[in-house]
Amino acid sequence: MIYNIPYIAVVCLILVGLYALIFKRNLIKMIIGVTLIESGVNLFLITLGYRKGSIAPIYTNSPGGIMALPVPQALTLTSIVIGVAVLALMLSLVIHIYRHYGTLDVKKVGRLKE
Amino acid sequence: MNIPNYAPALIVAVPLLGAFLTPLIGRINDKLRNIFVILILGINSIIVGLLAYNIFTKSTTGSPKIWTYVFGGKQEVTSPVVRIMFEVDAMSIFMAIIASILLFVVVIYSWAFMKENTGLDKYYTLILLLASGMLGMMLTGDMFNFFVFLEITSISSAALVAFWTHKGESVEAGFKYILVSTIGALFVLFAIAILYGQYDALNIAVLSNAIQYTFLDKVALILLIAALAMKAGLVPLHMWLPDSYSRAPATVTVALVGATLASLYGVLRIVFTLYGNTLEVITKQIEFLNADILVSNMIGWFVIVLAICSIIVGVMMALRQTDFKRLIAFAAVAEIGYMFLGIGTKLASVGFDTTNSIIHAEYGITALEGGIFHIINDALDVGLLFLVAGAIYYTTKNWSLNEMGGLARNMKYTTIFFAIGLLAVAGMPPFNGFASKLMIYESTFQLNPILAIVAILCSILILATFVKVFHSAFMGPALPKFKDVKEVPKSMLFAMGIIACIIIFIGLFPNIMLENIVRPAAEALTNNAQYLKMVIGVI
Amino acid sequence: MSEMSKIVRTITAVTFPFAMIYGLYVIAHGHLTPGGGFQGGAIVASACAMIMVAFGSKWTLDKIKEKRLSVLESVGAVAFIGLAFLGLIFGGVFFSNFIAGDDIASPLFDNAALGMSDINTAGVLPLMNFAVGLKVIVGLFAIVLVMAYATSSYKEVKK
Amino acid sequence: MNFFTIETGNGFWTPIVWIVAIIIAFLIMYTLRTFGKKTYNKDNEQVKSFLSGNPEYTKEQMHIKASNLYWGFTKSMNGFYKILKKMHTGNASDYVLWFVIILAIFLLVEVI
Repeated sequence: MIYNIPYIAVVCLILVGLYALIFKRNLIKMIIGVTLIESGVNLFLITLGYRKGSIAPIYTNSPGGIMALPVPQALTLTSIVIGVAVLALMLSLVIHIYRHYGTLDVKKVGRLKE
Repeated sequence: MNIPNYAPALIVAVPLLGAFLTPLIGRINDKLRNIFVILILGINSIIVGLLAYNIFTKSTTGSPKIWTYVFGGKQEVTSPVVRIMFEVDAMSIFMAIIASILLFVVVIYSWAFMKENTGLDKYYTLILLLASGMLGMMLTGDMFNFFVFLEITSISSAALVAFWTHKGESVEAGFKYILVSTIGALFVLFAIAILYGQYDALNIAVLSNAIQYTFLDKVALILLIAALAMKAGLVPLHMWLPDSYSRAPATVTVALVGATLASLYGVLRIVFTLYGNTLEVITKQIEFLNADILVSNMIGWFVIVLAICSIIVGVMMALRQTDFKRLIAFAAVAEIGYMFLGIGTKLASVGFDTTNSIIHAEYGITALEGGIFHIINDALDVGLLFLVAGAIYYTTKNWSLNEMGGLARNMKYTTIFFAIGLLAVAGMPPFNGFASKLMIYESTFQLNPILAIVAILCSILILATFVKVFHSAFMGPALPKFKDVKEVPKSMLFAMGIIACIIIFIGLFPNIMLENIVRPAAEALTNNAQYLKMVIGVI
Repeated sequence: MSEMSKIVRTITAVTFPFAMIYGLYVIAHGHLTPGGGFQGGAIVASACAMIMVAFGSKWTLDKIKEKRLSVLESVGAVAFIGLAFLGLIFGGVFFSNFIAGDDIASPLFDNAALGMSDINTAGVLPLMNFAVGLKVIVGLFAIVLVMAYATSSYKEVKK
Repeated sequence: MNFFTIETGNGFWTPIVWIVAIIIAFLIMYTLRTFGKKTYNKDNEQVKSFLSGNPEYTKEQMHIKASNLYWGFTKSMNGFYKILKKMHTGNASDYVLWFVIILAIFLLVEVI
């Protein structure tokens, strides 16, 4: 049971992120929602590679024993790098939106409709 | 050096190298930079062409070819589980041809269209990054790689959508686009993680061979299809599409059409290759119908319903728009519906015969061929229309159709190109849109006549929509405010001319296209056993 | 962003080299220990961001030209892709590790007891880490700098 | 090899037939045109529109604007357009909401 806690946390993080995206009206809070979903997915990837009592996958001077799977960690790192780029782009767009519209309310920002 | 052997890597690497060299060259001279970018994409198109020639000319045994390329190691594949591989079959290279045509046209068109903007170094860098992301999505054989290229595509295209930062609406459209595509991409990554956790593999062929269709696989399939359909712009997930298409520069919009179609390719790859072995084998009992139904039928009908929704909503919304580019964008939503209709019909056409064994109806293959054929036709037609819209923006500095009129008097060639695009996108014979739409109509008619009737009616409404545009923008009395309007520069005309020529060529010789390129692509998708055999040696 | 108090500035000036060296260490040991170009680059970039917070974005922009940052970023990226292309030319495969295995035994680092006397233990990997590190340092710092400048100039316009 | 004809399972499509038809239509049009009066003069009163003596409108007023075209069609489909208008709110949160809804429906279809 105790090893299922990370998976429960993953689902919670993703649901909280979706909640923030759908019900929060501030654009910055929506971006926080996106990062929450991202951390949930990253946590899921990391958890997949972990085994009970495993050590970090460094071969040099390793004490032996089972190691955590390094592939999900590499995947997570890539996903984090992408996440940084997305976050930077989103925030800079929000700065521009605030300059033009003078508001961060998602309902007032939605001028393109129909 | 034997170029086709290295082509899969070069197709992605050459634009990437070009992207990072562009700002360095841009410091020397602007013209030099433009020539450099055109050269890079030209070289890339030639490499794509070489690879395509090698793939489409069948080997001596007559079996379709699949090109594999392993990064950073020896070419002999011993265990594809831990390698990053590119697996290029006829379908991938078919999409790559479309993408390279669109991108090449875009950079030629940009020469004059974007001339008055500042920060063009970054613009060209992003265009080239978008190119490498799109082509990577199409050629990769690794699920995680697919996610990475998806994100590269969405980041660079969102930055391009918001390129005119002095316009509030452009920035808003860019924000919406990056929000939606990030959510989609994150759910794609989640699905990939589910698959990886179960089968310990990321390679598409290995996964396809191992997949069992457990409950988690179902969840992964749903996440993948929904997320990629959102990126492809299927109703009701299409709302970002008119926003970002209409407020981006016209060149960017044409490149975005390619990016959207790359997501569509993702749907095809996942449904027919990744889950190709399982969807048609597993049946399920429906209690109240008291019948066995194939899983692929369920997904097929779901896709068909959404596709019909896209066609109707896209057309009806397009009919009442007064914004030139927004109108074309809604028509593009409808066109995407036609492609999904073909795909859905193929999935729904699998059934049982009297001895209770699974059979593939022949019209299913026709539907898939029509859908795939429609991908290239839609890319060219909608691309041409967007370029015309850009040309009109270039001269009138306006997007609203209410402000236009009588432009045909001053812009003869643009008018001709618009007429070609209009007839082609509405599926009027003898242009290319008709051939593919006819295949879709005929095959869906055999599945369910109502679907075909709706599709034909909406195609007529598309014609009505564009006739409205033609009248209000090009016809009518010569307005005094457009007295001094001149024809657009030659580079823009040349770019539009390239697409128009290809449209007419495909329209007049549809069978050349169908026999040599579309049919192998459809065969590569449906013949999953061949794919597995060629990539990992499993029969 | 305006500059902060003298205490903050002094502390920043003292801690900056340590953060910098730690980040560069993470980059240089990327192929041996956890970390690598991106992680080390992020550490160095955050050290630079610390400078910017303490001394103000105006001051930092006076010292560093934004154009130069973008050129350095392109150089990092070109170096990375160029190394991959060199792998294609010398190793026969894109991204292949074409200088791995050719051990350059160095008398300077002759630490034979640990069995790690070779400089070249990972071929192109450290070089790629350097390229990525350069790109990440410059790229992240440029993002932070531009954002800080954009938001601060907005406030001044409002006033 | 057959360049033109597409076989679609039950039917076929040949662009050549269509082109021949277009050429014939053009020929008919041309012959009809040659029957016209050769002495037509462009530079006289005949080309002016007859408005019963009313003053001619300005060019802007004469041009039918895009929003006025298909007025009847949109009016008659008003009920449908109301639904579509409600769908397209332009609110970024709703875009994500639609995604979640489709995900949920798809899950129900697939799992049950």
